[in-house]
Amino acid sequence: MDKRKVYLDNNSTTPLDPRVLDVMFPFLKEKWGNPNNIHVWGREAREAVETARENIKRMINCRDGNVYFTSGGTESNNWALKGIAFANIDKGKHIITTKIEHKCVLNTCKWLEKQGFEVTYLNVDREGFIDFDELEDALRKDTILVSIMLANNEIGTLEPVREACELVKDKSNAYFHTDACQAIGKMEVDVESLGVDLMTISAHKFYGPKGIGALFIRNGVKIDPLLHGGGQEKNMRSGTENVAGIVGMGKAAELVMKELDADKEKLRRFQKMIIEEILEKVKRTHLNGPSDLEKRLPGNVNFSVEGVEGESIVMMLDDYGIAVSTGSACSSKQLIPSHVLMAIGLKPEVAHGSVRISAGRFNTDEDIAYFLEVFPGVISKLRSISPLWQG
Amino acid sequence: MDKRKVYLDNNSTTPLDPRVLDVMFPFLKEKWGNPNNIHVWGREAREAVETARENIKRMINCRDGNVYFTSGGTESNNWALKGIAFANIDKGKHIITTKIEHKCVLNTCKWLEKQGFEVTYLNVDREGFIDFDELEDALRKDTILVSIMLANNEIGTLEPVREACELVKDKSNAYFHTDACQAIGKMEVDVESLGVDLMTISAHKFYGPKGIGALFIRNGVKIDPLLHGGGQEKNMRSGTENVAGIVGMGKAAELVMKELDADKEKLRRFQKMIIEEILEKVKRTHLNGPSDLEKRLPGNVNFSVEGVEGESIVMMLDDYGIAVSTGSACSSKQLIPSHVLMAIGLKPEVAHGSVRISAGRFNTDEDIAYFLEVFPGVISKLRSISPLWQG
Amino acid sequence: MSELYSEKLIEHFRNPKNAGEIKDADVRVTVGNPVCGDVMTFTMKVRREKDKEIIEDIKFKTFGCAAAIASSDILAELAKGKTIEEAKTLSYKDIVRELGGLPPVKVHCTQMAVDGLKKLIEEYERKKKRNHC
Amino acid sequence: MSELYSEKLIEHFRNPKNAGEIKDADVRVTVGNPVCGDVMTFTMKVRREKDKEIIEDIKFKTFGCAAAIASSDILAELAKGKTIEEAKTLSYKDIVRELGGLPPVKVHCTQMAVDGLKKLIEEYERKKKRNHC
Ligand SMILES: Cc1ncc(COP(=O)(O)O)c(C=O)c1O
Ligand SMILES: Cc1ncc(COP(=O)(O)O)c(C=O)c1O
Repeated sequence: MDKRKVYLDNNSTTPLDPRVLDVMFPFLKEKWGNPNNIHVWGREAREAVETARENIKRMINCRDGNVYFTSGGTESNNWALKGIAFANIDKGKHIITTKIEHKCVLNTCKWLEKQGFEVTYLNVDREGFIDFDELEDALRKDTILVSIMLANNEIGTLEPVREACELVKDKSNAYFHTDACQAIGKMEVDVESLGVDLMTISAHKFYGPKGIGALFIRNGVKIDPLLHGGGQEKNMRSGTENVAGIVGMGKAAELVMKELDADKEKLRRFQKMIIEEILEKVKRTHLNGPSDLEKRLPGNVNFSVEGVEGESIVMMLDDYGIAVSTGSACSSKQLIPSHVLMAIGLKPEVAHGSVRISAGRFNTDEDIAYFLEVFPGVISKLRSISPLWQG
Repeated sequence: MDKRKVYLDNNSTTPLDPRVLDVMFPFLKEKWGNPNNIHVWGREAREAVETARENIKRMINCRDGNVYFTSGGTESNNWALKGIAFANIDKGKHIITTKIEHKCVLNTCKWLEKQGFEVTYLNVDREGFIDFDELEDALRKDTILVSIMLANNEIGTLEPVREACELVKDKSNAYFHTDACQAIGKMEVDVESLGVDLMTISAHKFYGPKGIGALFIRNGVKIDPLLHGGGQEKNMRSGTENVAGIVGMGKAAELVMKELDADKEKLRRFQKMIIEEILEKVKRTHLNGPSDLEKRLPGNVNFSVEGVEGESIVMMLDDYGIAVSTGSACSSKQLIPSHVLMAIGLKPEVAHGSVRISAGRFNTDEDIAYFLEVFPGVISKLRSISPLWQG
Repeated sequence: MSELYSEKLIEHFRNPKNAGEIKDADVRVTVGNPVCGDVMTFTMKVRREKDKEIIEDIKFKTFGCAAAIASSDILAELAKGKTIEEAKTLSYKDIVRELGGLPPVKVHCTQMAVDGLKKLIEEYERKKKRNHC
Repeated sequence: MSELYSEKLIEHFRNPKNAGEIKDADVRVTVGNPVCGDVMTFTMKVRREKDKEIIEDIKFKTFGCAAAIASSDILAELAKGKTIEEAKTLSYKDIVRELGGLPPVKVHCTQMAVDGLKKLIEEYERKKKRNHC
């Protein structure tokens, strides 16, 4: 008997849409040419790559710039930060970001600090929002880049990027970068209305393949490549193109353009059901991130459950075929609570009990019902063997 | 009627082996989990990634180090050079490489020079070989890295990496890196016998997918990551793993271990046939690269054909369904002759007439016969409209 | 060493046999700290047989990851039936072996369980001495 | 602008109609340089009709990439039948248009063909003047 399987970890990675696989397949099977070649194998690959690029540009309404393919969100973020930093040293060495960025932004900043750059990490409030006054105060003459994410991957906070970008443009000459990995596919993302100079995209967060992403760069932005070499991607990002991945990402973008409205409505509905029912049924459980769902990434839910540790929740749900995530991660000495949960002011012991439930395009009403049925029992069981729980 | 298609551009990219696609397919269709997750979707992905890694380690006889997955040869080379450079500044800022490395090594070096590093570019002789005396003279107290490729991608020169590495280890404290992109799958590559500290691999050169590669790093080597972030690949290379790509690369490695001997024998045979027959049939045509085939990458052939330009040869062969490459590349002002052909001392006008023919696993005797039948006529036709040819 | 949890670990985590509290325990100890993410409490009952002191039962309650819970359970299983002197020789390696390997980042969980046992025994011997005096 | 060669360009490259030399040409010129990778020679025959000078034929020989060869062929085609005065107004844009677009890095090839035509006309007019004197 096959166990029921319910995947609610779409903020971690999304299933590959079967329609995406269909268009990728020929580029793995017979059209494996290198787009840099001028013979027919190369030309058919080149055409496919450029068609995909056009789809992605359309999805984000890119009119004054280009998108360059990378190996994913991590590379795009590393590129944006290091590329701007090294290319604009003459203008300054100060960067501003937030305390709740993805590790690939934060650890890149840490490395840049070792190279002599200075980084300001903005605080966030209890729901994860930055403060405009603090941002304005942080801006300096030598600020070359501000990087603020569009949607937080753990607690779903939608940062006011458009307003932040306006403020930065108004008060400084810094470039503005946003990490839109989580937002794409779950809400409208329009680089013209946001006004950003650079934006990171990752295909496997919107039903495309893993190992492929892109960086949007506005015309006129001064940036060094991160990968130097043969001159692919107009000399901005070298390396033989991952053609099948690019084609898949292009198709995924096309599907987002078609289906975003329906997807979004569904994710909002599931999100609301989960939040309302769990908060009611499982006592001493708290919602992390915005409670106003209009300011929260559709489909994302994050709870702190008192008395139990997050990984144990994940592992116990796994026994029921349900996939979710936790912000609690083991290091070699101790459990490290999520830096995001710490930044919104949770106590470590509460942060340890966090669990993220994230719905996606392929979830059904039955999936949510099954989750809601199983979850309370799992928490009871874990609390019954917890020394921190006096039921 | 389908036109006959003969792909002889395997040094540019290789066909994806159908057996590789077979094992990748499930990781695109249903096993799309993120290997960083502890639930069952994550665990099945993690297992597949680690199995692939073991295959790759076995293929290169990695016993004292690890291989880390990257997005391809370009990233691995960028990582090796920049990672060593930034991590070892305290020991020195001098790097040695050769004039015939792939652009992703040379352009990375150019960028490092802008950051204050000093690079020595070794000369090569008319067949593309480095000179040991020149290497020894170039070594300095502050040399931190020597990077010399195993097999040149244009003219097939097999550099004496083992001996060069021995010399470097003997006379200095520098790390030794080799770019083995072209060698893997076409000849034995053993990091223990070579003695290198770092080695670059790219899957799409040995019948694996594009957009995936690896860097071998020996234990104890001090290197910075190039992509910082979530801590994947033991914190050496962050980013959600390209699981399907990794699985494909692992399978490709397995096939290399099984079939290398047969592949190599065949490539040597085809290589010999092409060289002998064309040199005889097409007058004023010259072989570039080593004439001793034992010192040449199996399957690689490179000719300079007097009186005609390389791209026009490629395009005319394309009309016959034959794919080859040229070292001649158009820039916005003029044709740029290959830096490799210039380094071996060709005159620009001769370098412009270069064509690379590279056989691979899937070529047949019929393919080679067809090529040999078509090629002389194509050259005659182009020479007949060339002002530089007085037939 | 494996990067993944073994089946055995997962089984001990999902269906621990020694979870709970011994009501009439001889000793009760707590190790770890909620701030660091792992807390284990152990209760132990000892019986005397001739001149031997045998661990009759150990139960645990654990707040922590799957490895921490499984380690607690395995520890109890390994210690039960052993004499106090025998139990003193148990090391985290015995737990790792019993679990059939463990991701390196999780080894500290087994150490914490062993620390719990050590503390149980110390506490037991301290009490015994007090009672003797 | 397209990143790829158009079908039209490829057709002109593969089956150029104007390749070769006019044996009894009025003028013959060479542009480009083998070191830079493109050399084009053109021969041209002009006929007088009333007071007009009409380009009766142009042929080329080209060493260069497909774009250079196709551009030479198109140039000849565009110039043929035009008067010298009309031919003077031809620009590289006409060739690009006729080819149905061109990768940006190849635009210099069309310019070289136009330079060839310019040189043909200059040479023709220089000769004419000399003959008149
Ligand atoms: C907000 C955010 N940024 C960046 C990344 C990294 O993207 P990738 O996994 O494609 O490297 C992720 C997901 O992992 C993410 O959620
Ligand atoms: C010798 C050599 N090094 C590096 C590369 C770059 O590898 P990739 O195309 O995977 O980035 C190539 C091929 O493109 C190569 O031939």
